[in-house]
Amino acid sequence: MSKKDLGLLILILVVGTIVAIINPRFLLPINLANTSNLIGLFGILSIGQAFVIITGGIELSVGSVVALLGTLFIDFIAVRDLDWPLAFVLIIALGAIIGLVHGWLITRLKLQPFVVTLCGLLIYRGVARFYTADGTAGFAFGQNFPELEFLTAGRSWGVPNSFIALVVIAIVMWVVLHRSVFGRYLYAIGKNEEAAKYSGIRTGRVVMAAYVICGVLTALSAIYFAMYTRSISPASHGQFYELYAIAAAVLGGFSLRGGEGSLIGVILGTVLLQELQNLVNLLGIPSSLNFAVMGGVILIGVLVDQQWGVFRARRLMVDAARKNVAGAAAE
Amino acid sequence: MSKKDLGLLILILVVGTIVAIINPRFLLPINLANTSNLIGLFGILSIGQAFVIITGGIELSVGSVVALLGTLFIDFIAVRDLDWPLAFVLIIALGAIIGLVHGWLITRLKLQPFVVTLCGLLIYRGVARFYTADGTAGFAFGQNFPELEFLTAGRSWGVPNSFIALVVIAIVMWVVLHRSVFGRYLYAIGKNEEAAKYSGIRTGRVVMAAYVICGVLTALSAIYFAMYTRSISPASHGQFYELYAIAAAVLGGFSLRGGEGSLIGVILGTVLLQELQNLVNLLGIPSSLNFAVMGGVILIGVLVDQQWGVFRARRLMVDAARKNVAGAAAE
Amino acid sequence: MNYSDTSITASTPFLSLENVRKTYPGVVALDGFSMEVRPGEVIGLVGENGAGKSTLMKILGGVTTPDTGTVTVDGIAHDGLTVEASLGSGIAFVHQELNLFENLDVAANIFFGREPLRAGPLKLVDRARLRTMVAPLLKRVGANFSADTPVAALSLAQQQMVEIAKALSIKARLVILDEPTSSLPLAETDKLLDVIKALKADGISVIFISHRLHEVERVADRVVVLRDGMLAGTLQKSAINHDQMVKLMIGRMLKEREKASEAARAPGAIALSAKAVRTPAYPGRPVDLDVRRGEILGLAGLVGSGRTELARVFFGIDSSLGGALELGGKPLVLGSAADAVAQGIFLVPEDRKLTGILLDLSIAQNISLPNLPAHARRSLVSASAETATAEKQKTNLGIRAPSVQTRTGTLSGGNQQKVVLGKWLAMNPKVMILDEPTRGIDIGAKAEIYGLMRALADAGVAVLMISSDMEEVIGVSDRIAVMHEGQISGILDKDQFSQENVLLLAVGKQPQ
Amino acid sequence: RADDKPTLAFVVNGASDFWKAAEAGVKKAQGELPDYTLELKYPEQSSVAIQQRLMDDLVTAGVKGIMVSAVDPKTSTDGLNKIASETALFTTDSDAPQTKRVAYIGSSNVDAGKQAAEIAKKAMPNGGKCLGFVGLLGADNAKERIQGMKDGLAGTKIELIDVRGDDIDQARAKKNVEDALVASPDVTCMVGFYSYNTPRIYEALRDAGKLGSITVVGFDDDPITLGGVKEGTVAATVVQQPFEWAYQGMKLMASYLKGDKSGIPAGGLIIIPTKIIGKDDVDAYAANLKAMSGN
Ligand SMILES: Nc1ncnc2c1ncn2[C@@H]1O[C@H](COP(=O)(O)OP(=O)(O)OP(=O)(O)O)[C@@H](O)[C@H]1O
Ligand SMILES: Nc1ncnc2c1ncn2[C@@H]1O[C@H](COP(=O)(O)OP(=O)(O)OP(=O)(O)O)[C@@H](O)[C@H]1O
Ligand SMILES: [Mg+2]
Ligand SMILES: [Mg+2]
Repeated sequence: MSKKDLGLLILILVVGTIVAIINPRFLLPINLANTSNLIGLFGILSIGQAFVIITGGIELSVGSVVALLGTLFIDFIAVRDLDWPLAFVLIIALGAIIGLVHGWLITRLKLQPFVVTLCGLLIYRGVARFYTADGTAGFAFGQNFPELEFLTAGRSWGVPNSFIALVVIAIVMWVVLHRSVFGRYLYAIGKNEEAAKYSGIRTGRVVMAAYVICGVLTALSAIYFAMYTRSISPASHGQFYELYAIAAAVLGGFSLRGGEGSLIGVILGTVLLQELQNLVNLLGIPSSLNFAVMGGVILIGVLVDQQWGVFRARRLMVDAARKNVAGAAAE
Repeated sequence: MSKKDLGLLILILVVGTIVAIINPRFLLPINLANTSNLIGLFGILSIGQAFVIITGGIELSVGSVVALLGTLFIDFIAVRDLDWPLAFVLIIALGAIIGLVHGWLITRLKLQPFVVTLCGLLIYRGVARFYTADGTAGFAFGQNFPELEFLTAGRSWGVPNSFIALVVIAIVMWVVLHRSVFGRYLYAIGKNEEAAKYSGIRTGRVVMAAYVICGVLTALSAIYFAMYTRSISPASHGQFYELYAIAAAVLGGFSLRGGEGSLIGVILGTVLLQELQNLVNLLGIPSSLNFAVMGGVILIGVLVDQQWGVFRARRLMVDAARKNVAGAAAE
Repeated sequence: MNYSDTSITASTPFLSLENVRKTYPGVVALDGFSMEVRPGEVIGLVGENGAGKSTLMKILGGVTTPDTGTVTVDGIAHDGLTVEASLGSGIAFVHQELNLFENLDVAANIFFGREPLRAGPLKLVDRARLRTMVAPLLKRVGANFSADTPVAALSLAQQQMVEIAKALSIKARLVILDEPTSSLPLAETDKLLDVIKALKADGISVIFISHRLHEVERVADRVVVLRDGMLAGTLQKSAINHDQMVKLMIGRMLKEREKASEAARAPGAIALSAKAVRTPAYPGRPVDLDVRRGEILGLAGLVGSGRTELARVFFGIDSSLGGALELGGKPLVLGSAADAVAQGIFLVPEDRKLTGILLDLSIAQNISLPNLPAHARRSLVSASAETATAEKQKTNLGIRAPSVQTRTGTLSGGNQQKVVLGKWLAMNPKVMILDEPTRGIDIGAKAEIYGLMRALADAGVAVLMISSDMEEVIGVSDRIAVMHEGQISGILDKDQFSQENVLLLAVGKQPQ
Repeated sequence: RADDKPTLAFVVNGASDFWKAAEAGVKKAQGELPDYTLELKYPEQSSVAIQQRLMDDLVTAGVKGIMVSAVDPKTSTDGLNKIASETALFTTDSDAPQTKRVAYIGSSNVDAGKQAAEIAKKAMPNGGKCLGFVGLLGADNAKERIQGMKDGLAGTKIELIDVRGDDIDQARAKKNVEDALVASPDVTCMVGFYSYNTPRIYEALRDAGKLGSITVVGFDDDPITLGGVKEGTVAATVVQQPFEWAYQGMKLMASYLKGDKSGIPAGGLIIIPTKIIGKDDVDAYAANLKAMSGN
C-alpha cells in the first residue's frame, strides 16, 4: 500500500470515527451493510473507469450506459421473459461491445476520448428514453427472481453480496493492473504512448482492451444498480455516475493525464465518497449540501495530497542541505 | 475563415435547408429570432469555455455557476431590491472571482483543471440550493425591470439583444484570441506550457486570465439565462450546460489537448447545436431523442472532420511524392 | 535461430537498403539511398543536420515506411518494416529523442515489451527474474543507479544510459544508436565505445550516428556519409579521418577552426554573479560563480553534477534555496523565467523538444515568442514584423527550411536547435546561457554556433556554455569552471586548459 | 442526539418550490406535536436510488415514521416494503397501493387532469387544439395528469395534440413554447402540467404578444400562474394542497404511532381534493397561501 493510499485510509477512519461519535448508529450493522452495498455498486463502476483513466483516457458515458443497460436488463427479464442468466450474458456482451466501439473510435479513428464518450453520454440515455418511450422499466408486482436477487441484492453472513463481488473483482483487477504485463503496458501507454508504440506494443489493442474492461464492469454494475432500484426511469437513472466514478479515481490518486494511480486507491476513493453521502444523511445535514460536501472533500483531499507532496519534497531538500552542511563542516 | 469553419458552416446551411423544406415555418422571422436568442445565450457561455479549452484546460463548473449566479442575481434584484446595475456589476465581479480562484488553484497550487472545476460543479450548485433552501428564485407577478429586460430579453429591429451582445463579444474576443499578444500566448501555452515558460511567458498569469475571462462570460450568460427563464430552481437550472459549451467548442474544432480552435468555430458550433434543438421541436421528433440527436451529430461532425483531415494529409503526401518522382525523372 | 552464429558467411549482408526514397511535404529526406550492413560491422553514419540520418534509422526501426525502395533483411525483401518486424529480425534502436516511461522503473523500461513471464494465462511479470536480467546490463553501461529507480528521478544522461542498456538487452543482430553520446560526458562515452567494441566482438552489427567525428573515427569499420538525403560517399576503415568525413558531409574542406589559444582577452566586468546559490538538486552545496562580460565561460562536469540545475536557477525556472544572485553588481531576484528574460538573461535549454521550442508553431512564431510585444502594435501581433525578424535569423543562422512559416516540428534536430538560438539572438542578451548548445548539431553548424558565441562575447555579452563535449569546452571557452557534485570544484584559466585538468576537477580532485 | 424525541420525516421526490407549502404544513404540525421532531427531507436528485438511500439512512438514524412522495412508486415496491417493515410508512403525492404502506394522503392526479379538462371546456366552448408542456414525460404524475385530461376531453371538440418534455430545464421549457408557437400556428390552448410550465407559457406568450388569444390552462400555484389567473390571461389553474397533505399527514402519523388508528380509512386512501382556482377565487387563495407560509 502506497503512502497516498495510507493517507486516504486514515482519512476514511478519522471521518468514520467522528461520525460514530456524533451518531453511534453509524456503526449499526445494518448501516454498514447498506453503505457497503453501495460501495460495491459504485466500486465496480469506478474500477472500470480507473482502467480507462490510467491510459490517459476518460469515459464520460458510464452513467448513461448504466441507464441503458439497466433498462434493457429489466426489460429482458421482466417483460420479454428471457432467462436471467441469458439476459445477464447479453448485457455484459453489450457492455463489451460499447467499450469496443469507444476503443475503436479512439484508437483507430483517433478521436479524443472526451469527445467520443461525451457523445456516448448523450446518445445512450436518449436511446434508453426512446426505448421506454420516456417511461419506466420495472418489475411487475410480485415478480421475483430468487437466485438473481440473492446474488445481486442478497447478503451472505450479513455482508452484501455486491460488496463481496467488488472484493473479488478488485483482487483480480489488482493482479491485472499491478502484476501483469497488460497492466504494465497500461501504465506505459498512459505516460508515453508514442514510446510504447516504438517498443513494439500494439498500443491500440491495449487501449481498446481498457475500454472493453470498463464497458464490461459498467455493464455489471448496471445490473447491480438495476436490481438495487428495481425500477429505472432512463431520464434520470445513473445521472452523474460518471462523475462519481471519476471522483473516486481522482481521490484515489489517479491522474487524468494518465499513467498514475493504484487499484487500492480507487476503492478507497469510492469508500470515502459513500461514507460522505452516508454522513450527510446521518448527521441531518440538508441534502442540498450533499454534493457540496462531496465537492469540498474532494478538493481538500486533492489539495492536501498535492501540498503534502510539495512539503515532503521541500523537507527532503532541507534535510539534504543540513546533512551536507554538517558534512562540509566536518571535513 | 478556415476550411474547418467553412465545412461547419456548410453543414449548418444544409441542415437548415432540409428543415426548411420539410417545415417552411423554420424560416419565419419569429423562429429565427427565438433561436438566435438562445444562440446568444449559449454562445456567450461557449466563448468563455473556449478560452479555457485553448489553454488545454477545461471548465466543468459553468452549469453550476449559471445556477448560482442566476439565483443570486434574481435574489438581489427581486428580493433584496438592489438596483439592477449594481446587481449586474456584483454578479460579473463574482464570476471573475470564481474564475480567479479556479485559475489560482490550477496555476499556483498545480491542481488539475478537471478536478478543480469538477469540485466547482458540485459545490456551486450545492451552495445555490442551500441558499434558496431547495426552493425557487423568481420574480413576483408583475415585477418589472424595463431597461434590464430590454437589454437582456428585448429585441432591436427584430433581432434579440442577446444575439447582438454575442456578436459584439465575439468580435472583441476574436481580436483578442486571433490577433493579440495575449491570444498568441494562449495558443502557445496550450501547445506546450513548459516551452512557453522557457520563452519567458508568465504562463501562470495568462492561464489565470483565461479562467477569469471564462468566469466573466459565464456570469454574463448567467444573467441572460436568469432573465430568460425569469425563475430558477437551482437543483436543475443550467444542468449540463458545461456539456453544451464543451460540445460547441469541440464541434467548432477545438482540441481538448489545447492549442487548437478558432472563435468562429465555437460560434458555429453553438449555432449548429441550437439548430438541432430547434429541429427536434419543429419536426415533431420525440423530446426524449433531443440529446441523442445532439450526440449523434457531434460524433458524426467530429468523425467527418477527422477523416477529412486524414484524407487531405494523405493526398498531400501522394502529391509530394508524385512531384518528387517527376522531378527525379526529369533530372 | 542462433543470432551469434556469424559463421555462415561473414560477407553476406545482414541487411541491405536499396534505392530508398522518403519524402515529407516540401522535403526529400532520403533520395535513392542504398547501403548494406554486414554481420559484426560497425558503421559510422554521419551527415549534416537534416541529411536524413534519423529518417533512415526510423525506416529500419519500422517507425516510418519509405515511399519507394526495398529493405532486405536476411534475404527477405520488405517494402517497409513494421516495428514488430524490425524487432523480430533483431534490430534494436536507440532513438535520438529519448523514449522512456518516467512512471516505470529502470528495469521495467529496459525490458519493456519483452518482460519475462511467469507460467499461466494471466501473463504475470516475473519480477525476480527481471531483476537478475537487468543487473549485468546496468553494469555493462556503467550505470550509477539501481534497477528499481524510477526513470523520473534520472538525469538526461542517465536516461540515455537506460536507453542503451535497453538496446543491449535485445538479443540484437543490429544495434542502431542515433546520437547516443549527444549528452554523455567523456567517461560515459568511453564506456559506450567499449560497449560497441564488445558488440562487434560478438558478431553484432552496429550503426552509430554521431556528430562527434572523433568518436566515429575510434570505433567505425566503415563510414557512410549522407548529404541531402543521398549517399555522399563511403569511407573504409583505413580511409576514415576527420577531414575526409567533413569534406564528404559538406562538400568542401572546413576552414581551419579559429585557434583557441589566441591572445587572452582582457576580462570584462562581472555580469552575472552567484553568491552561495543553492540549487534544489544539491541544496547542501552552495555555488559561487562569476560570469564576466565579453567572455565565454565553459561549465564542465560529469553526468548529474548539477550544471543544468544551476542554469535553471540562473534563468529563474527554479528558485535558489539560499544565497544571492547579482547582475552587473545589483541584486537580482528572479521569480520566473519571465523575470530573467526581462533582465536580458537567456537560456538555450538542453531538452529542445520539451522546453526549447514549440513544435507546433512556425519558425517565425517561435522566434518572436519571447519578445512578442515588440512585434505588436497596441497589443496586436504584426505578422510582417514577425516574418522580418525570423527571415533575418534564418539567414544569419542558416536554418534549413522551406520558409519561416514552416512548422518547427518538421525540422531536423539541428535546425530546431538553431531556431532556439535564433529566438534569443533576435533580442539583446546580457547573459546568454547555453546548455549543451551543440547537442545533435552537425560539424558545420557547430562551427557557426561557436562563431556566434564568440561574436556575442565580443559584443560584450557574458556567455555561459554548459557542455559535456571536452573538445568543445577546451576549444571554445575563455575560462572553464568545473562542477563536481553540485559545487564548483575549480576554475581553469586559458593557460591551465587540458583534458586532464578538467577531468581531475570533474571527479573532485585538484589539478597538479 | 441531544433530544431523544422520536422523529417523523416527510421525504419529497425532488427539490421544487411545490414542497414549500408542505414545509409550512410540517411546521404547523410541529407546533401541535411537541413530542415529536418533524423534518422535511429533499433527496439531492430525483432518482429512485438516491431517495431509497436517503430513506435507508433515515431508518438507520432511528426515524419512527416516514411519509414519502416516492419518485417511482409503481416499481419501488420492495424498497418501500423494506422501509415499511422498519418504520411506519405513509405515502403522499402519488400512491403505492401494492406496498405495506399504512395510508396514502394526497390528491388524485387523474382527477386533477380531469379538472384541467373542465377548465378547457369552459374556456373554449367551441373546441380547440391544445398543446401540453411537462418536465418529465415518463413520470407517473405527468402521465396521470395527461391521461386524466384526455379522459375529460373525450367526446368534446377539444383535443390534446402533443405534450413536449423539457427534462426540468426551464430554458428548454420556454423554448419549447416558443418553438410550438412557430411549429403549430393553429394551437388555441396550452397546458402547463408542471408548476413551472405555466409561468414559462405565460412569458413566452407575452413575448410573442399572444397573451389572451391563446387559452392557458395551468397546474399548481406559481406566483406568475396566479397572477395570470387574476389578470385573466390564464384561464384557471388546478391546485393541489401539499400544505394539507403535510399538516394532516404528520398529525395522522403521530396519532398512528401513539396507537390511535381511527384516522385511517379502510383502503388507506385519504384524498384531499384538488381545486380549480379561477379569477374569482384567486385573491382568497393567494391570501391563504401567504398566511400559511407567513407564520
Ligand atoms: N515528420 C516529418 N515531417 C516533415 N519533414 C520531416 C519529418 N521528419 C523529418 N523531416 C525532414 O526530413 C529531413 C531529414 O531529417 P532527419 O531527422 O532524418 O535528419 P538527421 O540527419 O537525423 O539530422 P540531425 O543530425 O539534425 O538529427 C529534414 O529536412 C527534416 O526536416
Ligand atoms: N527530475 C529529477 N528528479 C530527481 N533528481 C533529478 C531530476 N533531474 C535531475 N536530477 C538529479 O539532479 C542532479 C543534477 O542533474 P543535472 O541534470 O543538473 O546535471 P548536469 O550536470 O546538467 O548533468 P547532465 O549532463 O545530465 O546535464 C543529478 O544527480 C540528477 O540525478
Ligand atoms: Mg537526427
Ligand atoms: Mg544537464
